[in-house]
Amino acid sequence: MAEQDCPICGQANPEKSETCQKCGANLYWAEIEPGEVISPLANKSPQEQDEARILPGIEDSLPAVPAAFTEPSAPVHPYRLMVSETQKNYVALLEKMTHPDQIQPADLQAAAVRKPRYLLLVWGILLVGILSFSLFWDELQVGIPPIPAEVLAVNRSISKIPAGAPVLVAVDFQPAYTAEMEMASEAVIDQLVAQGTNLVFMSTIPTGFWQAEHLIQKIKADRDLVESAPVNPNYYNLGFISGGALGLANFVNEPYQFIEAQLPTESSASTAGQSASLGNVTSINDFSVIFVLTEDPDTARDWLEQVQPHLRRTPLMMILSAQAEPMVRPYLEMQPAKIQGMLVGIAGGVQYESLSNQVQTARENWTASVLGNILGGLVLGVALTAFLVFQRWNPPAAPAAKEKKP
Amino acid sequence: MTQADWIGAILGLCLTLGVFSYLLGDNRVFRLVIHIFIGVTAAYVLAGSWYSVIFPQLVQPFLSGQDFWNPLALAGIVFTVMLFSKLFPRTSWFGVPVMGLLVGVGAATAIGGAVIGTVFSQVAASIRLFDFLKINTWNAQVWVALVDASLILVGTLVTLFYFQFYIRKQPGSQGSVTGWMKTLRLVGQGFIAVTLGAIFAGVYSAAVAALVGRLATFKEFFTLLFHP
Amino acid sequence: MKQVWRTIAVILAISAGILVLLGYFFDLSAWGLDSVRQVILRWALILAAVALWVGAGNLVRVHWRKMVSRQDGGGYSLVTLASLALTLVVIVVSGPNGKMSQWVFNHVQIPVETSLLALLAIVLIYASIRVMRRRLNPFAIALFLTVIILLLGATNWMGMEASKFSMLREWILAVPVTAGARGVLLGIALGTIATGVRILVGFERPYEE
Amino acid sequence: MSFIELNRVGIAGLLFVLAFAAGFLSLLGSGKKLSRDRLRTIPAFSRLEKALYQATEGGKCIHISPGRGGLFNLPGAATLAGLRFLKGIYLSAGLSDRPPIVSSGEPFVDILSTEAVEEIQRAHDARHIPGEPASQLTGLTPFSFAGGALSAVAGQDVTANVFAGHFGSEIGLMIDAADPSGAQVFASSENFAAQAVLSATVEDPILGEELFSAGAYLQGEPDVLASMLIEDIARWSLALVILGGIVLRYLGVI
Repeated sequence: MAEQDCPICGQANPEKSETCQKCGANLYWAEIEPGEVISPLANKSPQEQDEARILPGIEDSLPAVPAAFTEPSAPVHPYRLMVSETQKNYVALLEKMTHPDQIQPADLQAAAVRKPRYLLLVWGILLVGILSFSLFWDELQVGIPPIPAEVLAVNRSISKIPAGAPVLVAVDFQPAYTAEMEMASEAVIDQLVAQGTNLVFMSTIPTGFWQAEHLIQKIKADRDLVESAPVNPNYYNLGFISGGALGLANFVNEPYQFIEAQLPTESSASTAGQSASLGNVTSINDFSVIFVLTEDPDTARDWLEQVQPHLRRTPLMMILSAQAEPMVRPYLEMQPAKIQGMLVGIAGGVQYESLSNQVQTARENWTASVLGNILGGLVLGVALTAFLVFQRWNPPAAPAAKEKKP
Repeated sequence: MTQADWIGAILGLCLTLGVFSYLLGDNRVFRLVIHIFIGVTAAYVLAGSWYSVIFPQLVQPFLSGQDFWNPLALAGIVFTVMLFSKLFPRTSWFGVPVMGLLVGVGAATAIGGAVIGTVFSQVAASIRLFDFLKINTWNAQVWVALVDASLILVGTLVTLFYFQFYIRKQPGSQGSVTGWMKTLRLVGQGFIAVTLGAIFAGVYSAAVAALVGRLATFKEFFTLLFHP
Repeated sequence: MKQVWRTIAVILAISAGILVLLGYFFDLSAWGLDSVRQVILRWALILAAVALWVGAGNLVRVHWRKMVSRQDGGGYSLVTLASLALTLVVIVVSGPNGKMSQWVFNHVQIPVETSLLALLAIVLIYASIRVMRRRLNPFAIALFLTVIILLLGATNWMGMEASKFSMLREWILAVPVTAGARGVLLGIALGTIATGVRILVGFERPYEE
Repeated sequence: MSFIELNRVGIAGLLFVLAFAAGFLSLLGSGKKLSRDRLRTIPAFSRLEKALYQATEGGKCIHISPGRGGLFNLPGAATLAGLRFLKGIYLSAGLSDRPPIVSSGEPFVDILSTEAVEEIQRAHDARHIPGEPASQLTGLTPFSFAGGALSAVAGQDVTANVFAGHFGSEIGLMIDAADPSGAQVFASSENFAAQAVLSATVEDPILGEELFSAGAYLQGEPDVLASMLIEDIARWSLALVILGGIVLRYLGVI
């Protein structure tokens, strides 16, 4: 006659007995056999079961999405035992967690090891090496790109500005983009300085004040280098307008209020640079031209949404980083155009320098910049081709065929 | 170059090499340079905001007595104190009204900018793409422009539909889109990939320009060093 | 008291928000509300600048605590606090447009920040290759093909006539990029309006304690 | 000024916002049960849920950054969306013995992140290491923010990084810093430069408008689910307006 062991004290009892003869425990629990409980993962393929676990490869680990969050299909409950599979797994895991050396799942172990990155170092040395080589080898020259209409428009507008007329220059780029933005804008600002215009600098970035001073210093230094006629730029540095687009909206409504707040008074140590005659600037339209120097498409859009609608005669020109061009170009090609002239990156600087023939900063670095772009394109092209060919020969394992739901 | 310029150039080059040491892995030199940089930028941001905004527009009107009894300026001072109370957990509750005001104004500028600046201007630009008056001139260039305009219109709409969230669920489908909506989203995804690819090329070009600028500074320094 | 303060915050958020929003659609000077709106916007501008000082206060407090409690990286915190204090002293002593202020900006801020962006040129290509290895679906292929065309089409190579790449580059920027950007922008605008509406109807209150 | 003279764009704008708000409130008030099962699958959110459970079970932690968008305009809306990400993740992973690390790059973002985390810690009795700040402001400019956050991204115990909010191209440095330690990366932004970088360097990028849907996918929150349905309706309405406008232009009406 088959016997059944008491789950509490292990005493052997006759099959039919309800309670244990030794400790009196209810033998009802003994009837359940392990594995008889139907688990929510039962009807899935072994690979799907493994993927559904939190810690793939660990048999007893929890299903990735606990029962409370699974699809609201009919919940599967054990028929007799009131402990669900999930709770049983929790118990098993808690026991394992009290012995940490047993639980070292593969993917958590991987997080502790730091992989050295030789490929990154090799690519860095290659790129820096080629760019340095092209900078030092002056004979290597790449042709100047054809001059687009928007660059010619900038030159036309500047040549019409009378001496002493106020020109607003928004220095809205982060210090990280100093190299690119100064190569793009130096020829334009140098021409404005040479024509004796009143430059009014401002910025919606806190470090904009010192960025504008750096740009002016660079123009003076480059003029001294080429021993051309030294010119003392007549400029006024308003500094930082806070609040981004809000600040612009406020500046457009009352430019004179912001300018007065920045005027040098006896007691103030405000950011007044050299003073320029700004008495006649009461509205945004009193500026002859507005230049916006920025690398951020959002900043360019702030100027187009907050300032451009208020302009009547004053042209709005943008000198952009290469990363902002795709988002701002549509505003140039709109009918009617919201921007009247545009320079983009070092290419824009090179194009403008070929018109004004004064500054050559962008031209000196143009070849290296083009080589850097082409090298990046080639490396990506080779990598893409290699991985496509590799994928063609070793197609990723097709996912297991879906079992038909009962 | 003056002596200060020489010292500055050498300091700049050392800091540049410190940043590029990141290629060897996250190391102490790189962290040291970054932490110097964080302190210096914070100082310039504080100085820029003080000299350009806080002093001329908040402090100076009070010192000169001009705004001493102006209730609106006084409210500005109270809000400033409320904002500083956010610095400490114990007094943080005192700053809740000013954060409420700023979040409300922020939400309004977001909606206003989105409706007028983006939705209306982009919809108007999409409509204005088609200049039918010129069509009867049978000029080849006009037809090319019309084909381009149609491509832009289709691209705009399929990109917009790519982001459709609610779908008519097929039994047994794991939330994947099926039928004509799937084709629409695939084309939309193509346009998004081309757009983001173009911007990524611009980001890389800007980064290469910065690298060229740094290397040009190296060249200038060594040229002056060996050929004064 | 805190509950009253919270109610004031909700009222301020909704009323100021609606007033500023109406200013986008109508000229409020007819109802005399334009000046109130201008005052609210000026408060927001000044508080945006004041917030930079609150942020710096948080920065200093985090680094001070790390330094004092000798946590991992406490030495670096000392470096940050020292460079912050030293730079502030230089700017205050020599004045914002003084030589020393500009010297530190020219020889510390610009070199480090430009180098970090230059580092990005190297890191972006490496990270892109890593993604190609792990996931090469149609989206990634279209994206990288566009990047390759635009980088190779940056100009005519070695004086050659404008290469086919640069004509293709101009068309890509003019048509598919304009379409894709417009579609994504409209989607973001809808998400922005939804987020803003939840704030203005008082359903979402991130400012509450 | 009579009502009619008010400019037409203003009226259209106000009607658009009012329609949006009315749709949202009526949907919420109607008690209609919206469930996230009717949403299309976004692979990144499914992978993010798994990463949250793995971190919680493995005693590791998550690094979240709501960015540097401030409060105003589109970047401000991205900040509010980033805070929904933060709440959704903190509710799931905040109960583990290593609470998530939160970093930000703008003072208002830092203040609102601190309040969101402290509110969850109080409401759900989540674990809080005394003296440890709820959120850290790592830098006041974009690249100093990225530089300061690198140590959190590459942290020893960090198995997943979530960047959700307004970023610029500096997000490329933060994404790359997660590579050596093998940590997973989930990224989303409304800024196009950041979207371009994260779509080329992250396996499952969360693009454009999907940034604003975190509350629905992670927590199934009814207000976000309702907003998303209204967005879908507005999407088709805009398409009809564009097509209708072109037809009217063809007929010479506009």
